[in-house]
Parts: sequence; C-alpha cells; structure tokens
Amino acid sequence: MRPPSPSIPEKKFLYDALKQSLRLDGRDMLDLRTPTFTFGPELGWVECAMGKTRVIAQLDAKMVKPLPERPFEGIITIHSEISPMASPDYEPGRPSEEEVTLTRMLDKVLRRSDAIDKESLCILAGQRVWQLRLTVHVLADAGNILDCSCLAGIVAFKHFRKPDVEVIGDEVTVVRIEMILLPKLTFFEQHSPSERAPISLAIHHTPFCVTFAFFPDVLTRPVVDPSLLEQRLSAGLVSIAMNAQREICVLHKAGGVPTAPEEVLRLINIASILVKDLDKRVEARLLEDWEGRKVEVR
Amino acid sequence: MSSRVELINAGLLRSDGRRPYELRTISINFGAQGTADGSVTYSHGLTQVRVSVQGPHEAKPGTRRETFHDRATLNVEVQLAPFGVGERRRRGRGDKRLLELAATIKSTFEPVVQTHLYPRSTIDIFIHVLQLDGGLLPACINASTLALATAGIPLFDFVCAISGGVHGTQPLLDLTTVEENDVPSVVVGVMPRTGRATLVQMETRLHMDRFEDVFRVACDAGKVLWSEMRDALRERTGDLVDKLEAGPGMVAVKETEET
Amino acid sequence: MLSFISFSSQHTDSTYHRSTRHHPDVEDLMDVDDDDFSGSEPKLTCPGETITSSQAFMRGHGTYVDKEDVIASVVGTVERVNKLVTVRAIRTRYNPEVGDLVVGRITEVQPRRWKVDANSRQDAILMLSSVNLPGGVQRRKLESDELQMRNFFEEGDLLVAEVQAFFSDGAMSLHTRSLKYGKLRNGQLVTVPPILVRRLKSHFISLPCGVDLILGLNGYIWVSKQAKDNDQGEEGFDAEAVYSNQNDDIDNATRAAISRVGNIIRVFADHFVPLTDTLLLEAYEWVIEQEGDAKYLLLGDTGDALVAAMSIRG
Amino acid sequence: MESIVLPGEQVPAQHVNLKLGPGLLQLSSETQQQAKSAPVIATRSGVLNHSVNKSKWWVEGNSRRYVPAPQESVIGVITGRSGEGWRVDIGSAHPASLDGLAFEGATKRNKPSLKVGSLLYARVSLAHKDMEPELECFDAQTHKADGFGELKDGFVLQCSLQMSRLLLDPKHFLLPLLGSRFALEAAVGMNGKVWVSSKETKHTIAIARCIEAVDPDGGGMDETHVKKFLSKLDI
Repeated sequence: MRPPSPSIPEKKFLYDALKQSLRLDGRDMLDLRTPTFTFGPELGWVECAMGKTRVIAQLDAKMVKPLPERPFEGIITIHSEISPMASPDYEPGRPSEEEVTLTRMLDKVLRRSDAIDKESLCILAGQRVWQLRLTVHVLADAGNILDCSCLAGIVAFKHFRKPDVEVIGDEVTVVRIEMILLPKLTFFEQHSPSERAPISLAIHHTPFCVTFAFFPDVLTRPVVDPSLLEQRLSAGLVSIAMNAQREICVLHKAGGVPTAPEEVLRLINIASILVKDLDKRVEARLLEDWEGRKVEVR
Repeated sequence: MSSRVELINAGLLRSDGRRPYELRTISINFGAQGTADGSVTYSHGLTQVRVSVQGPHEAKPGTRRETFHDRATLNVEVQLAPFGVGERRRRGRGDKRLLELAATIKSTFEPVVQTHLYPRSTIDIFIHVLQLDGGLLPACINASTLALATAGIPLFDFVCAISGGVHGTQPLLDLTTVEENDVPSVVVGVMPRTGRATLVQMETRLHMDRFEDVFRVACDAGKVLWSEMRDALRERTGDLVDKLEAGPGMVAVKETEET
Repeated sequence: MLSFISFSSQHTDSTYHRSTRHHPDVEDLMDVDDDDFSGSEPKLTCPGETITSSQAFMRGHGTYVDKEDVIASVVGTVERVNKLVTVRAIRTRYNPEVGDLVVGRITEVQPRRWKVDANSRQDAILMLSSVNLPGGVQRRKLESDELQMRNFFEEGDLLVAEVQAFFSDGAMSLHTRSLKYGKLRNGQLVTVPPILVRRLKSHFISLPCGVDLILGLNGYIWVSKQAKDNDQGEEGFDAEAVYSNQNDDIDNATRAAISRVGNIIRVFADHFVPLTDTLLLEAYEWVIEQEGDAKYLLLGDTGDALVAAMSIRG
Repeated sequence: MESIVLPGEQVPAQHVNLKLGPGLLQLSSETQQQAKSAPVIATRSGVLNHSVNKSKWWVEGNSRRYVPAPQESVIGVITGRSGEGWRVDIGSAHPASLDGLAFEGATKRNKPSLKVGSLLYARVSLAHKDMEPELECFDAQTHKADGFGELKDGFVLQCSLQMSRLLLDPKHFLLPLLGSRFALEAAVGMNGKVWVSSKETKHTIAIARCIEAVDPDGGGMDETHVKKFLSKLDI
C-alpha cells in the first residue's frame, strides 16, 4: 500500500513555513542535520545518524581471484537494503523504487567515482585480490536516507583497515588477521617482530552526497537535507555528490520543478561549502576514534 | 579504460571529424507503429530509439492500485535490443541500469506532462533502443517528448536533452560511446520556453568550474535541438492538417454540408 | 561562440520561414488580430509556444496559462470562438460529449455495471440500469438480472451505445436504451483516429452493397452485414436476437463486400482522410470498377490510387 | 507506588468490582465462583497503575501503535471515500470508517464537504477486535459537534501515545506553559497525534518542537529545561 500522503493542513503549514524560511525542526534552509557516528568494535562498522534517520554500514574484506578482464584490480561490491524496518512505507520483497535509486546512487558515489584505489587492493596479479564488501542497512527513515547512506558508506571505507599480507613467491600469508583492533585495547599480549598494524585503504578522494529538496512554489528556496515530511511534499530532489576538492562526482536531478541553470550552479556552490564542513567533521571523528583504539606495540 | 584513440586532435576535431560543439545528425520519423497513440523513430547519429506512447487509458486491472485519484500515472519501459550494443547480451526486465533509466525518464516527464487532466488513467511510454552509440538518455527523452506530443497528450513544454563532456578543459557536446567511456559526461534536459533544466545528470568526477562550462553550453544546445524537433513536429502536423482539410474527405464533407 | 555545424543556416532563427509562431525568446511576438484566427490557413502550434495574452483571451482545451500568456500544451491547430482560444490536437484519444454515438468493447463485468473500452482516457461505464432488458422495454430491473449480467454482455463483446452523462472523475456513462443500440454481430471492427469521424446527420450508414456501417465518434467503426429491413416496433423487441452471440449466415459476396469496405476505411485512415457516407459510397464504386480483390487495396499503390481518384473527383 | 510489570507477570489486582484497562488480562477459570478471584497478568510491559479505590487497573506503556478503544478522541486523515462515508487513517492497524451522517446537522442531502487529506478530530464510536473501528464527529445523544469535526490550518504532529496522554492531563505543565507565552489552540488525539495552531507560524513550530522535546519517548525534557529551550527559540 502506498503510504497515505500528508494531510492538507500539514501540507499548507509546511509550505507557509518554508515561504517564511522556517523549517519545522528549527534548522535554517541550508543547514544539515548534524551527523553523528558510532563506531563498532570492528573496524569498518559504522552507524551514522542524521536526526532520526539511521543507517549502518559495514565493510569487510576477503581474498578472491580477480576478474579475468581486470587482473590488477580489487573488487568492490555494495549491497544496500531498505526493509520495512526503516519505515512501514516500504514493502518487503520486491525492491521499491527508492531502493533502486539508493543502490544506484551508492554505486555511483562510492564505487564509480573511483574513490577507492582498486589497484592497491591487488595482492598477486591475476591470482589474489581483496574483495571489499560494503553492506548498507537503513535502520530508520526520517528523511534523506540517501545522504545518510552515502555518508555511512564512505566513513566505513575510511574507518576500515585491511590486514597486511606478505607475499613470498606464490604464497600469500595474511599477517595477523585477528589483529582487528578493539577499542581501549592498550596492549597486545602476543606479538612478534613480523606483526604489523593493519593498513588503511588507499582512498583517492572522499565524496559526500548532499540532497536538496525543491517545492512547487517557485519563490520557496530549496532546502538542504530534507526531513521526511519535506521530502514527501517536495516537488523534486537534486542530489549532488562532491568532495572537498570541489569536484562533482555525481549530480542527479531527474524531473521535479524545472530549475534555471543559475540555480543549479548556486546549489553546487552551496554543496561545495557543506561538503568541506562534512569532510572536516568526518576526519576529526575518525581521528578521535582511532586515538581511542591506540595500540601500543612494543 | 585508457584509450588509444585520440579524442580530439590539434585542429580541434573529434575522432569522428566533428568540432567540439557540433551535434550529430538527427532524423525523426513519425511513421505509425501498430496501434500506438503516438510513435516516433528518432535517430541521433548512430543512436536510434523507437518510442510508442499509449494512452491515456484505463489502468490495467493489476496496476489499478497504483493509480492516483487526481492525476495520471506514467509508466515507462525501456528495452535494449541485444544487437544494438557493442557486446551482444540479453538484458532482462530486471536489469538495474535499464530500471534506473526508466525511472529517470519517468520522473523527468512527470512534471512536464499535464497529468492532472487525466485522473486515474495511465500513460505508457515504451522505448526500444535499436542502436546505441552514446547519448542514450538524451535520445530516449527527446523521442519520448515527440511521441507524447504526437499522441496529443498535453505537455507544459518540450524537453530537449543533450549530453556533454569535458576533454581536458575543452567542453564537448553530444558524445559517442567512445567518448563517453573516456571523458566525464553530463546529460542536461531543458525546457526551451523558460530555459530551465528539468534533468541534470552526471556520473563521473569533474571539477565544478569545468562542469559549469559544459553545463551552460549544453543548455544552449538544448534550444537548438528544440528548433529541430519543433520543425519536425510542425511539418508532420501540417501534413496531417493539410490532408484533413484539403483531402478528398473534406470535399465530401463540404458536399454533404451543402446538400 | 557556439557553432552547430550540422545545422546549416536554414535552422537559424533569421530564416525560419516555416514558423508562424515564435518562441518568446525570439523578438517579434506575434500580435493577435481577429483575422489572425479566421484566416483560411490553419495556425499550427506546438507545446510550450505562446499563443496570445491571457488578459484578452480565455484559455480553452489544449492550452494553459503561465503568468500573462496563454500557452499551447498540445500540437495542433489554434481555434478561436469569441474570446476562447483552444488548440485542437490532431491525433488524440476520443474526447466524449453527451449524445455522441460510440462503439465500444466490454472489458470488465462489475457489480451492476460494465466497463467499456471506448478509446477514451478511461473506460466508459455502462450501468445495468442503462440497458434494455429482455422482456419489454419498460421492464424493471430485477435482482436476478444482476446475477446474470454476463448473459447480456460479457468481456470482449462489442456494442454500440450513446454517451449519456459524465461521472465526477470524468469517466463517461453510456446507455443502450434504444433499439438502434446494443450488441454488435455479423461484421468486423475497424479503428481509425477519432478525428476522422465527423459528426454526421446519421452515423448509421447503409451502403447499397449490402453492408451496414456504424461510425462511432470514438474512431471505432463497425462494418457488418445489412440487417433485415423489417421495421420492428416496440413489441418486436426480441431478447434472443438483441443479446445473441451467434452470427447470422453471411454469404460470400457479403463477406467480400464487408472486407472491401473495411479495407477502404483502413486506406482512408492511413491517408488521414475524414470519412463520410458519400465518400465511402464513391470509393466503393471505384473499387468495384477496378475489379480487384479486397486485399489489393492494402498494397500501397492501389490505396494511393484510390485516394488520388477521390481527390480528383472532388 | 510505581511498579513496572513485564508481560506474563502476575498483578495483585483484587476487587469485587474489578475493571481491567489496557495491558491486563484475567486468566479464565472453570467456574463462575472462581472467576472473581482468578489471577490477573500483565500482557504489556509498562508501569502498573490503579485507581484510588483499587477497582480500576491498567498498564501504562510507551508503545506507539494505537489500538482503538471506544469513546477515545482521535485525530485522523481522510484517505478515501467509501459509499456514504469516508475512510480515515487514525494510525491503527486498520483504517477507520466515518459515516457521512455522523456530523452535527448532517442530513442525507447536506453532508460536510471533506476531501481526501482533510484532517479530523473525531471520537471512536465502535472498536471491536474483529471489525473496522468506526468514528463519529458528534455526540450521539445530543447530536452536537462537541468540538469534533474538521481541523483546518494549523499543524499536526506525531508523538508517543504516552505523550498524548500526558498532554490530556490538565496537571501537566507543558500546554499551560506554552499558553502563557502566546495564544494557541490544540487538539490531542489518543492516537499520538496532536494538532496545534497559533497565529504565527513560528509559534506553531515552537509548540511542535517543545512537544517533541518533552515526549518521554524522545527528548524527555522537564519543565526547567523546556523553559530554557523556549527562551532560546526566537519567538
């Protein structure tokens, strides 16, 4: 069943409020909900929350044979799922339109933007490469699951450490795969000179997705990071994935209210500023977490 | 990925001899297809798509739940002929790329078609891709615009879409497959009356300043396409009107009116 | 500067000789005079083109208003009645009006109603109370009738009916409460664009070759064997015959005539020729003169020759 | 005294005229005699409550799913027409139905004009586990509107069921506190929907945010914090 659309008073109130540049949660038109990250005990496990929207991303790696046509490249696969758990609006079974959009956008933002250096995932050309599997699970949908999922995904990539390997001839030895760092672990009981800390992934750049919602009234300016009600009542979304280097990775505007070219360029500019802040916040938070896991190897 | 083909040479000519802003030839054929209400075969360079529009009509019993009480629903289906692409491969109905393409086309036309005039009805857009050489989405969109117009479905405006890319710092328009594989590409759909964009899509990394260049050029190119599409549509409609007004039927109608 | 080489000079705005309406970006906004509409030349327009100012004119079908302009939303000819500006689409689904005669096909049997495909944007509705029930025209509807609705019409049946009224959502309601209307037998259905069927004095045409035609305004045309011309009165209302699913015996000559007429209509539809009784009659005579088989009509040449002959005759 | 019960836990509810509210179940027993003293168990987790004379017992939980009960006032959205009436979404498992005649002054000819998407303040007139709940917008005896009917303008927000019960408690601080700052209208539905309206958009937003902040299932702010929170808002 399609979810019942918002009632007439809700609709009217939201449009009126937006006309006065007021948002129901007290944000400014161009404010993001501050994302918070909770890292799990494993590296590459992150829960990202923006307001009541919550997404879990989990990354793991395993060794596989590379694809015959790409013998020097690792493999990245992304699974995403919106179950009825996120919101009763989603039906189990058949992938919903939202799910198709989310899967494709994650694929474009995280994989096809070449954020991760795939060649660095190669262990032994044509024989062994790392396969990175990212699973994105939407826990709660309170609007804008796309941005939240992309954020969770990229943070998971940055948080992850892959085990070091040693290649002797055709033999591949994983050096201490069990040395997944636990928080507040200060000391390793067993260690030998050959043990090395797991290494982070080679990441070219860090794309972040920012979504704008447009409204039917031409004079209402678009809002960033729409809440569920805003998203439902919007007349079109524009998603822009950018990195802190002001490069656009994905731009997706399909339909919705027609927008003047200048407006599109203005949004890109706004996105570039928001992305810079996000980048700083993510780096700081990752550093904080890493410090907390500091290991002392004697 | 890395190409050995020189995409653009010192004389600013592209691999197929075009200038950076030059578009490929467009041909539009309104020949009737079956019982469709509107149909068009649209080719843009070597890309060829065929679009049939059915409707507005009563929703099929199975999909009636998905209709709206205050507007028509659009249903877009895209099929890629296995022989139309470089590598012969059958794509099922569940192919994610085609589903996304269909979803994009659907959402592009939702605000353009005056769906509020047809509550509870459905408008079907069936797209067959016969040949593919870059610019698939723009071709589908332009052809759908024309097919919707010939089906007599009210539209707020045309949607004229074009692809663009950047090679180094040189913006290019209307990319072929070879170019699409190598340079960042942008698809822009404009509504010519207001010059506003309904569709902007980009999937590869590009600096925002470069993007601005190609985006502006593409918006202008959309208007040029519009004149081409409008001409074709006018010619076809004029043709039908002439037949209607001046053909043997009209003479007979006049005769009956006189008697 | 931009250069679009493949578009040679003929496409630039300055030499846009074919266009009669311009994009608002283009300098000369056309001015609307009274004779601008009444001229013999039909004015063509395309979606998104400004037709006139919304202050002086009222918008009708096929147009919408944005700010101060009346803008076309369909491709077709601009028409004006007093202050009302409409754009008539050339090819479109059937737009019903009360009193129109339509031919339709039953798509669904629902409680106390049938759904009828009539080439419109929604299926038409035929209420059980809007049909003549067997056993006399004045007979009241019984509960048992509701249970045996498929005995009257079932899915796939063709019928001729009249548009009676509209529902609030725009769907049309049909009725067959006349002896002229009801189930169709003994013939074939030909579909043409609805615009080709003009409003005529009568939409029931009897051709002298033993063929009856029903020109539905929705573009559905029923070509059938001529009914026996015995004037049935009210009392002669024969339930068996009205709702029968059996064809009468049709001899080969009539069958040939039916397919010949059907093919003539198809040829005319291909050439976008509006249909009238005289035209069809003359076309039939012409075809007989050619002494061809009915199927040759559908070959391009014969069809073209037919249309050409009809034009010359006019 | 507050006590927390879990599903299955036995509850010391004993009274000659025992009335059990939501979340409690008296186990069936064989004979009529025993029926009076049969044990009572909780079926939901929450805080056990009872009336002063210990005749009425109920469990106050923090669930969000509304289970309709007769005579409760609710806020719903019209989702469609059905025959002579409307279908209304009140957040329960099944849509409720509202008869077209269940309004003050409604006759067969003269029914209120409601559209799909209209917001209603109504009372549950029938709630049975095997039937769709039914609503009415008037007092069935007096045929007076009694404040029920369509809610125009304003804004409706979703809160926990517990919050809406708190708001209905006249002793609760929030609505009087807000009312002392600016004029406001509010309708509280037992189904966790609260309709608020005031002259200024920003006031309505402030009310909505305060209710959200106080909601025990959300922020859980107390009075002093709300005052601080309100002073920070631009009103």
